[in-house]
Amino acid sequence: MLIQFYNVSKIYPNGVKALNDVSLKIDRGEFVFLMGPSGAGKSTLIKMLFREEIPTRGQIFIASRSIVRMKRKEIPALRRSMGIIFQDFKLLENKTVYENIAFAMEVIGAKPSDIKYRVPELIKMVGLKGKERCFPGELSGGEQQRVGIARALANQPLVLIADEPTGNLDVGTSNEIMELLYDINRKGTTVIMATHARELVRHARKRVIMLEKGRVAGDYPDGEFLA
Amino acid sequence: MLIQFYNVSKIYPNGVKALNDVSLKIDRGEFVFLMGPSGAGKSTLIKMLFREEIPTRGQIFIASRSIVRMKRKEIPALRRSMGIIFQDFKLLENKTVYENIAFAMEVIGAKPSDIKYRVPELIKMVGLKGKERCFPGELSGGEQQRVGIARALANQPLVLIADEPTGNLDVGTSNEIMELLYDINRKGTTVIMATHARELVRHARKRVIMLEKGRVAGDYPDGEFLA
Amino acid sequence: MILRNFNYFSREAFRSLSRNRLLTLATISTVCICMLILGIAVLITVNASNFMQHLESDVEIVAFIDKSVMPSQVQLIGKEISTIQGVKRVKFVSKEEGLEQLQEKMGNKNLKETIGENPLPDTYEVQAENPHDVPEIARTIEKIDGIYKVKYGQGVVERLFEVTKWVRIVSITVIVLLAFGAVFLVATTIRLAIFSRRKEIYLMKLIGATDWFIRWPFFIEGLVLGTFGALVAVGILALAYNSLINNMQMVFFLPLVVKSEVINRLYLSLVGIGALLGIVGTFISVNRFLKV
Amino acid sequence: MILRNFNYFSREAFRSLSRNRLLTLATISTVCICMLILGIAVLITVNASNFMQHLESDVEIVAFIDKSVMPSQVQLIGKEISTIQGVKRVKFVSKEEGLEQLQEKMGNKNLKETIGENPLPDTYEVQAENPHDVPEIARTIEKIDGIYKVKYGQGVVERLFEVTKWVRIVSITVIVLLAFGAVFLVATTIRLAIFSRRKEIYLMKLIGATDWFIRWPFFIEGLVLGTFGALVAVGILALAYNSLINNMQMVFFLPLVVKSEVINRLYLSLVGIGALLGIVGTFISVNRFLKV
Ligand SMILES: Nc1ncnc2c1ncn2[C@@H]1O[C@H](COP(=O)(O)OP(=O)(O)OP(=O)(O)O)[C@@H](O)[C@H]1O
Ligand SMILES: Nc1ncnc2c1ncn2[C@@H]1O[C@H](COP(=O)(O)OP(=O)(O)OP(=O)(O)O)[C@@H](O)[C@H]1O
Ligand SMILES: [Mg+2]
Ligand SMILES: [Mg+2]
Repeated sequence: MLIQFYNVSKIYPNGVKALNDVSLKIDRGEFVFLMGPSGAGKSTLIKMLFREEIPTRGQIFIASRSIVRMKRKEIPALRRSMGIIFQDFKLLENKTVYENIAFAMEVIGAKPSDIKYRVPELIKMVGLKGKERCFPGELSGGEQQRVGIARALANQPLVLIADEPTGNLDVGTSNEIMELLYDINRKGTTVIMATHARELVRHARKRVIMLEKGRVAGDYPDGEFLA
Repeated sequence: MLIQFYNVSKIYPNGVKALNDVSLKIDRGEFVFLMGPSGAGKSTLIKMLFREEIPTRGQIFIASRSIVRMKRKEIPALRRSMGIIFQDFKLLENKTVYENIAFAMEVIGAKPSDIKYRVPELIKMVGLKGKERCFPGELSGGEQQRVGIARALANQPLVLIADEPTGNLDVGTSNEIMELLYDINRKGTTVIMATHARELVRHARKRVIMLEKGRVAGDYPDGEFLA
Repeated sequence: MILRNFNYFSREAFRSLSRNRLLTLATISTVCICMLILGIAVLITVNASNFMQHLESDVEIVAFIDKSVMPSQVQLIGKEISTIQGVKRVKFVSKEEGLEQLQEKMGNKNLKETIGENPLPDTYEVQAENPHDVPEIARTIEKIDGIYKVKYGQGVVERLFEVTKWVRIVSITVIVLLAFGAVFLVATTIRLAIFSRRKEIYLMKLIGATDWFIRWPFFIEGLVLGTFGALVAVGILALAYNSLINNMQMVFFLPLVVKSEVINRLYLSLVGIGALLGIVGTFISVNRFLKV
Repeated sequence: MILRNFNYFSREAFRSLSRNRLLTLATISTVCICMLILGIAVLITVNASNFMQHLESDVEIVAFIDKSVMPSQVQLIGKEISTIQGVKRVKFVSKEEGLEQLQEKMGNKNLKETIGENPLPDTYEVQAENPHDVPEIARTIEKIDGIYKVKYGQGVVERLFEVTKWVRIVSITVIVLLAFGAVFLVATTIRLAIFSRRKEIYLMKLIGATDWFIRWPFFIEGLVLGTFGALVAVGILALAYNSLINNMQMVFFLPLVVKSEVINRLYLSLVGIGALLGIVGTFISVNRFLKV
């Protein structure tokens, strides 16, 4: 799915200008890192992709459909075409690891047999075997993060949005997770990932968009980001 | 304050063995990194220092007082001698940035005049000037983390406990925060910091305790950790 | 497909009921107490109104027959009275019986002897189908030839009707107010329960769940909680009322209402209200948090 | 130091009241509705019991004096009756007055003429201080020489007392039950409100706050919410009851209770209960989450 931002600005109700005239285009199947200092507007930009926030000014198109003018009823379909890894995990506290991941599939109406097959596979992929029956409160920070990752990958989404997905992970686990993301990207999923992990970005040699104070401060094509 | 662990094991109610026979000693004024893969038991070890969790077996002494046998009434005093940065921030959602930091000082009975002087200083130190009146829900991930850091530093604690304090921060901000920690350490505060940021640990040249599957897998004195 | 969803929704609902134990208990007990209060109020009202009917049906008309009227004509008058619309029963009390009643009342054993001639008139005692028609019927009777006076406790009867009217007004007002109160209390509890799960709802929406996908399990929960709470209330009410009936018959001179249609309809209504409250309360509260 | 803390605690409390608007509204309205229900129940009971006192005080004893008794002795008997403990008023009704009353009742204008001699006895009508003493007093009067019979509506009076006794029992039971219900409902709401802030409490404890440091602002909140909710209820109650008093005096023959001591005591109690519920409910609920 093609993602287009045209002169997008976001001013939060309290007056904070989080994004300032951002224009950018992300092609189908791209892998894009979103970087920038804390408070630069990465999460804000990401939240607009799945319409958690609406631009104050400007237009956003996803697969040529305007997100700003989208009707309330169309929003669930938009979100279901995406996999989202949240910066603060956003796990359902009353559901176990298994149920949290299964929920994402239930939402799109997946068959129970598919769920039964897919969820354990995902749990194994993110290295949480044995934790299926744990509640999020019984997991370590990194384990919670990986549940969020597994959930986002569950439906093999067209677009994967990852907000700081490795912030609580050690280098080893982090690399494994990145492999999963590259893998899903190779299969055609567009991946947009906000991160602070320079090392990781440098090795990835993918496109990097730099945000600073709400503006695009740099857009480096594959392999050109070396900072 | 001297911190001693004697053969500490922790088995959570659901049967997970998070720590397994851990013994270690941290001297007054030391700066210690706690490293290890996700789920190794870093947070568990840290939670025992301020008695959020109690060991299943073994003994912990802080300033020669057993934490295990400590009476309920003595716990607040223990916690007030410490500054704690939580992995999941744990900010009061109904309080503004200013109030969150002030709260830590109100808890120890600080004078209002001291609070009025100290809080803006702290806010400036962590780079959140202008965000005083924001609620945590109106902050970016990294900004929330810095509120948590400011709160932990507020009372110039004897022991500073930091669980992954830079997980949501960019390299620049991260380095500034580390400077604050080194600084408070130089003034005599013991600092114990769990982190995944290898780069940062390598540069710090401080003592590193490696945890793996709940066991101490290595204890490297200042400057000897080079992995 | 629909069946699958139904299975899924109810599984979700019951899972959440058992995991949010505090919320479950709070809602059930609130519904239960509200339905108990409502039920007790209705039972009291039903019994009070039953009691008042007894009081009212005691009211009767006494028609005094002129001395000059022939005995044959007296019978005709009786017939005429009994054809009046709304008259239930007509009883002839001859002057002799009247005198005996008076003597009985005075306790004067030789009243009959002391007075020469019986000064009392023959009377008809008339009962109305509906006590409230008594004044109207009395006026009709009064117009009959040969009747020189009609008594039915004028004044007292109006007072009685005034009282029963007010008791009815007050009971209905109280029950309506209580019903509103119950609705409000249950709605508040449900709203608080759902408020404490607002992040869950928010998150579900972010993941792409449709409004109905989120609502259904909540509805089923609301239905279960409301119904169950009301059932507990009805159970308590039925136990208490039955034991009251069993013990009271000896103590209390006036029987409690036992007509099972009335009581059962009350019990059914309470369960119905509970269920409805559970669903509607949930609907309104969930909607508040669906706007994401 | 204590003053400083008090300032801090109340500032915290009011800040939290205004920021947790849903919880504030929910608690206030629950307290308000519960106190309204309780207040209405008490008002109804007070008025019912007032009404029953009227009914009961209508009960009087009629003592029939033997014909053979001399007029001078009749007076002595009257004196004797009035010395009986519990007698409030004694009224002599001569046989002539009695006849007139009978004639009036019969509607027979020439009753006096038709009967030669007046067959009725002289009577004393006796009222008791406390209607419940009537049977006892009647028995005492019966023993007096020259009294051949005593009537006080035996049977009916016992029925009346039975009814009033039951009305009282039912009202007290209902009020006690309602009070329990109100306590429970308010406690549940407070518990839910505090449940949704459990993480806040947990976090405060982790930072090193003592139990009392956390409790105080919650207490003040509970006090404010309870008191305010009850005040609103009392306001509504007072308005409604006063307008009822003003409009009813014309319609209703029996005055509503207006004794301001009774009503004011009720209002004060309601506010007191509200405040107490707010504090105690908070105390119990907060404690549950302090064990960290
Ligand atoms: N809900 C909100 N209301 C008001 N201001 C907000 C809100 N969310 C974010 N902001 C502000 O908008 C700016 C951008 O926030 P954003 O979360 O996009 O930053 P970020 O790039 O994700 O930072 P981080 O790396 O720390 O997560 C920040 O200054 C933040 O304080
Ligand atoms: N409350 C709990 N109940 C049960 N198990 C728990 C609980 N908290 C942690 N665990 C388990 O204990 C182990 C250690 O967890 P801990 O949080 O100490 O890890 P960690 O080293 O901090 O990891 P991370 O780097 O991911 O934060 C993990 O396997 C985790 O699943
Ligand atoms: Mg962010
Ligand atoms: Mg951890």
